[in-house]
Amino acid sequence: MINVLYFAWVRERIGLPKETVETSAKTVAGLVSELVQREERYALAFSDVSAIRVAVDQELMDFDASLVGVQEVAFFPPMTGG
Amino acid sequence: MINVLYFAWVRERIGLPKETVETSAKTVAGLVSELVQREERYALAFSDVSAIRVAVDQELMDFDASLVGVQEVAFFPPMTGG
Amino acid sequence: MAVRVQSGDFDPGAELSSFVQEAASAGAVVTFTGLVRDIAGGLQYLEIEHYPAMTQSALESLEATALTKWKLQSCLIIHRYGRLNLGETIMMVATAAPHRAAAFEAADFLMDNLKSRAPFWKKEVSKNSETWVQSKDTDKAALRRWKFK
Amino acid sequence: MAVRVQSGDFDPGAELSSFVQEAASAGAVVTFTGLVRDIAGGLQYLEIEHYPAMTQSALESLEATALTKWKLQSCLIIHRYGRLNLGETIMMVATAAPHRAAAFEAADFLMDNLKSRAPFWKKEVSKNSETWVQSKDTDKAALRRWKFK
Repeated sequence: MINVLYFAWVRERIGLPKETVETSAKTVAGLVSELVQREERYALAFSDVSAIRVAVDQELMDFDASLVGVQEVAFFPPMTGG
Repeated sequence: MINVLYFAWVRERIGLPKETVETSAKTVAGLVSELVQREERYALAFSDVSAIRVAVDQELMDFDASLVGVQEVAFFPPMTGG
Repeated sequence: MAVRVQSGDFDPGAELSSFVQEAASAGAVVTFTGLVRDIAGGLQYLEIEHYPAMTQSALESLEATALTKWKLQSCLIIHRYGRLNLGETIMMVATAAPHRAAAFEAADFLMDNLKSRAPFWKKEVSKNSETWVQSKDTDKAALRRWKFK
Repeated sequence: MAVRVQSGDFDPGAELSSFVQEAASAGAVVTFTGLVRDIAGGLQYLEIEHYPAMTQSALESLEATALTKWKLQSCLIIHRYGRLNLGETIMMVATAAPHRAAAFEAADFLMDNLKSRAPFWKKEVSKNSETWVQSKDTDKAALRRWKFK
């Protein structure tokens, strides 16, 4: 069980800010593959992963990051603070 | 007749902030030559001209700057503002 | 040494006054202030989304890096979220160091990283549209500068 | 657009507050504040001499260059002279521009030129000595950067 969070237009496309996901994926990339197979809105949100950033337990990571022991994964567009 | 001004340690070595000088020098360098021949304190102040900056009518200039039509010449160490 | 993430507006001048008083032994203080401006015309307000569980720790880690790398005497990061009206302050950083080069460089570093590595997303809301601000290639290039150091 | 040469102390925070209000259409504001600090130990106060007939015009010309070169929306230079006590503000520059790179660069440019081209001379006064501050080679090197642009 992993908490999955979405922000900005990723959140808008998927239509929710947060959900709990039952997954057997070993990596972030594996989790994304599972999500896009669920519904069209996920496929749409993740259609260009180069436009998406990921944080694993609140740390910026690459898509090949491991999900072992992980509690929270967040997907969002490149940040635009400052 | 030119007003000659001295600042910081140049002023302290020469012992006055300002004087009016009757000169036939054509350039700043010529004026300096005249001044150092006057008295020991001038020679001391100008002993290393590489340590001295000059402004002619309130503009930073080189020592070869002309004195034609000039009203004010100022000598001082490298500036330390900011 | 302070990081503040808040929805309320703030006066960067009041922040600078306190910052200078606390950093009295530093010779050089640099601040950067970001303000909501209407570049394209028609902007009504800015909506900033953030990732609460991550924001504070991301900014604190950024501050810690700057403090160590430039031996700062003091450092301040304030960033707002929520609805921000035209002319209001978006964020501010302040750095205090013995010399100006360190204060300037650290502030520049904080800004580059805030733009590209802190979990904030800006949306521009105007009468007829809502647009997520896109990150700029210049921001990525700016960020890359710090990897060579 | 203001240049002030004054003997009285001032609050850089109050200056930033007014500056930001006037520069409301700018997105980015950078300030630099210089403070009297006691590096070596024993400093009692700083005495700053200047060249009154030249100072204002030198600073105005510096400001004009920065305004043009970086297309600033606004610019402020304040520099004190006379006796300055420990912890007091020596000077401040503020720049306002649409983007942060211009605001940072212009402030950096103003500082480098204030250090080496504005007619101020600092003397450090301690209990047993009075020492004219020497200009640093790093200041000259910093100034040289702007000739290549």
